[in-house]
Amino acid sequence: MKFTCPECGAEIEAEDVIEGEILTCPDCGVELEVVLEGDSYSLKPAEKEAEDWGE
Amino acid sequence: MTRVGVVGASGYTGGELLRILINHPKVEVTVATSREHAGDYVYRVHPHLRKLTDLKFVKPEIDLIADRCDLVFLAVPHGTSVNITPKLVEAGLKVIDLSADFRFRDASQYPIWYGWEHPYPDLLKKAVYGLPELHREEIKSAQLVANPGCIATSAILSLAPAVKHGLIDAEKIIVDAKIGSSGAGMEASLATHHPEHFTMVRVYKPYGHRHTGEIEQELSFVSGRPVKVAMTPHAINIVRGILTTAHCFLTREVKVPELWKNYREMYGGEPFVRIVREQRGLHRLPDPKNVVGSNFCDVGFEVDARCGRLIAIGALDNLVKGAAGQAVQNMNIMLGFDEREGLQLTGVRPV
Amino acid sequence: MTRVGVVGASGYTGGELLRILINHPKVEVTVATSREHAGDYVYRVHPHLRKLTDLKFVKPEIDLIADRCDLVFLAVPHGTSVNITPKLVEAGLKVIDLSADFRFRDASQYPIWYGWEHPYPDLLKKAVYGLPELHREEIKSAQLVANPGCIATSAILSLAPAVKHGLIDAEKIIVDAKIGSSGAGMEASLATHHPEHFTMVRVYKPYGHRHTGEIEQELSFVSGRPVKVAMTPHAINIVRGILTTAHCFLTREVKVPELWKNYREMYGGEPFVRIVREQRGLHRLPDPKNVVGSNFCDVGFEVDARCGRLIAIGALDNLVKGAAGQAVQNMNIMLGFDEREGLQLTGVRPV
Repeated sequence: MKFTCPECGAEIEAEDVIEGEILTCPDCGVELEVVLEGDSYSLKPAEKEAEDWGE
Repeated sequence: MTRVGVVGASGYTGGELLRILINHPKVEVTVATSREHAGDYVYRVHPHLRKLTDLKFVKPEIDLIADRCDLVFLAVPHGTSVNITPKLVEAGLKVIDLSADFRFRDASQYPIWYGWEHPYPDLLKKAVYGLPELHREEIKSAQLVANPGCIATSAILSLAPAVKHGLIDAEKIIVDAKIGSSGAGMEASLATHHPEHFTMVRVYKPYGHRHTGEIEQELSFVSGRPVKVAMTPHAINIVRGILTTAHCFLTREVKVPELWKNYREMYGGEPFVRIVREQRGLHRLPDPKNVVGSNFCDVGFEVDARCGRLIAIGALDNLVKGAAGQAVQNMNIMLGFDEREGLQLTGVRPV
Repeated sequence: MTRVGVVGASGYTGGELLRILINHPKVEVTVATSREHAGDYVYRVHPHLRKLTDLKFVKPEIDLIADRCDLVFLAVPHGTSVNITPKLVEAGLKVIDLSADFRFRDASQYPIWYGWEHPYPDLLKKAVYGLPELHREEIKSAQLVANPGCIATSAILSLAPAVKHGLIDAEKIIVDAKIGSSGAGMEASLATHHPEHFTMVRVYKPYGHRHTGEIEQELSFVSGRPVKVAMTPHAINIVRGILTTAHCFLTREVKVPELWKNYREMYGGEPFVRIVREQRGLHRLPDPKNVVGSNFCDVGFEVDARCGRLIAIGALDNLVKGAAGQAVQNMNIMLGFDEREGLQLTGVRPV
């Protein structure tokens, strides 16, 4: 299955995803939750933890 | 095997050329010149090359170079190359000049940025600016390639997509550059004296640095309209590495996905440019620490909507993508090799 | 292609293993484990590997590792490997353990140097100390190789020729070691906190450092008689690199040519040991700056006749010949490849 990252437009390939699964975008690293609408899957940004610059 | 030579092989750039070329499967280094070290093994000056090559330095003589080489890299100071390059070109060699002597398209730029009249304006017209991401086709058929400056490479690559799509005010581009000490070469001075340099954050040439002219030339080429750049370099406490932080003013509201599209369109297929803009962790934006020893230029961007500002960031290793690596990339293009040949250099981290 | 795995791939040593292995023509990295980063691309933790691999971390599960790998590197802390290694060996895998858990031949050493009883003394007997220059034949047929410590590697290699020929008092060997910060791994502490570490020259564990036991074990093996070593490490202001300065007392008058003969006899044919003792210039004796990023250990020596002292010096990159590079060298030997396969890493200088 092919998805497009809502944040940066990168192409994300993922076989047999399941609802609620978290995918990370290869280009921008945003965490995306697999959402099932009707019979088609789509991605929406998973809720972000607090601003973390690694400090 | 193509026979290649390095003129001025005893400096840091010369050493980096040797380091890359001795592992390049398609070329053989037949000549490495150094007036001062002629007759010595190269590893006497570049100890990391011991046991990897038994090449010796020779005196720089045009006939010897022309006789033993098909292609020559010039790693000599600005103002010296202009005396050698014409003879090598005349002798039919392909030349990649790492000095600034043939970088400008327009000879009138030399009095402005270098304070001298260019003695070979006609040869200058034949020279191609060696930034593959912008001039790949011209480089293929070029006999003389002028390798870009290190700061210029980082600034141009990080800004080109934004300039190309007219997203920023082309008259107000600020580039704040941070530079490692190896860019100044092997000649010692008080400024590079360890007790002085060690924890220094020193602004030098706050305006009018030579690379500014190149950045303007290439961004104007990308945008099709004149571009003005205000650049200030700082010497900081690293040896290899350049970080350029460009502060620009957006001409309209721009969202991050649009920037991704523009940057990916220009660099998605490029072997040596990586787009780095991450959501989490320590390594979100380009940082020279992540490219040291490799031929990558990492570019990244951020939108400061409150100030209508685009922040475009570039990071590279001034000796590799900023000099020797880019020169070998140009060589690969000129000789029809795969552009990544001999450049599969992973960054070495942490150092 | 041989399938290899890295257990504990998110640390500096794990990252260095990945950096070398992804460019190794004869192997394919099928598993890189990290409990904390499972599911993430490895370049999120090792940004220099972006665009060079799209490998992801997976959770460390024995069955998965055994199923997907023929050979496994363990880059986990001391005391953790001892729980994993036996199961992997049982599953029939070849294992290269970079921790200290299987380095000693004699189980009774563990209470002395590590303060715990070794739970698998029988497996310990089957393990081979992974220093190719001394144990190449045994490594060829080994299933479990214990990769040496970084300080130990430099001290052993720089002293072995002198010890082998009985030139020095085997009871009074002083090793004064200078160490880079990357040896301490990725875990932050006050000691590695930048404002503390930055210009530090800090003696730590002035005596009883764990690597001392290994140095004694191996030098006794070389000399055939028990050897006693007094080692003091210092944390200094570099990231990669180890310099060991051994001060020893000569048993008789020894001239430099004799030392050259002994060192060349032992290392002349070695691919990764270079003898460095020059008469002129800046680079006369080994210096970690000249090996960073490469798998070389440079060894050198000097005679202080007035004090009847031999000074034996070793320099290496603690992450390469001191860890990941040596581990890959051992892998090449175990799998019958050319020992230099994937290890033609030129040092990166200056950094």
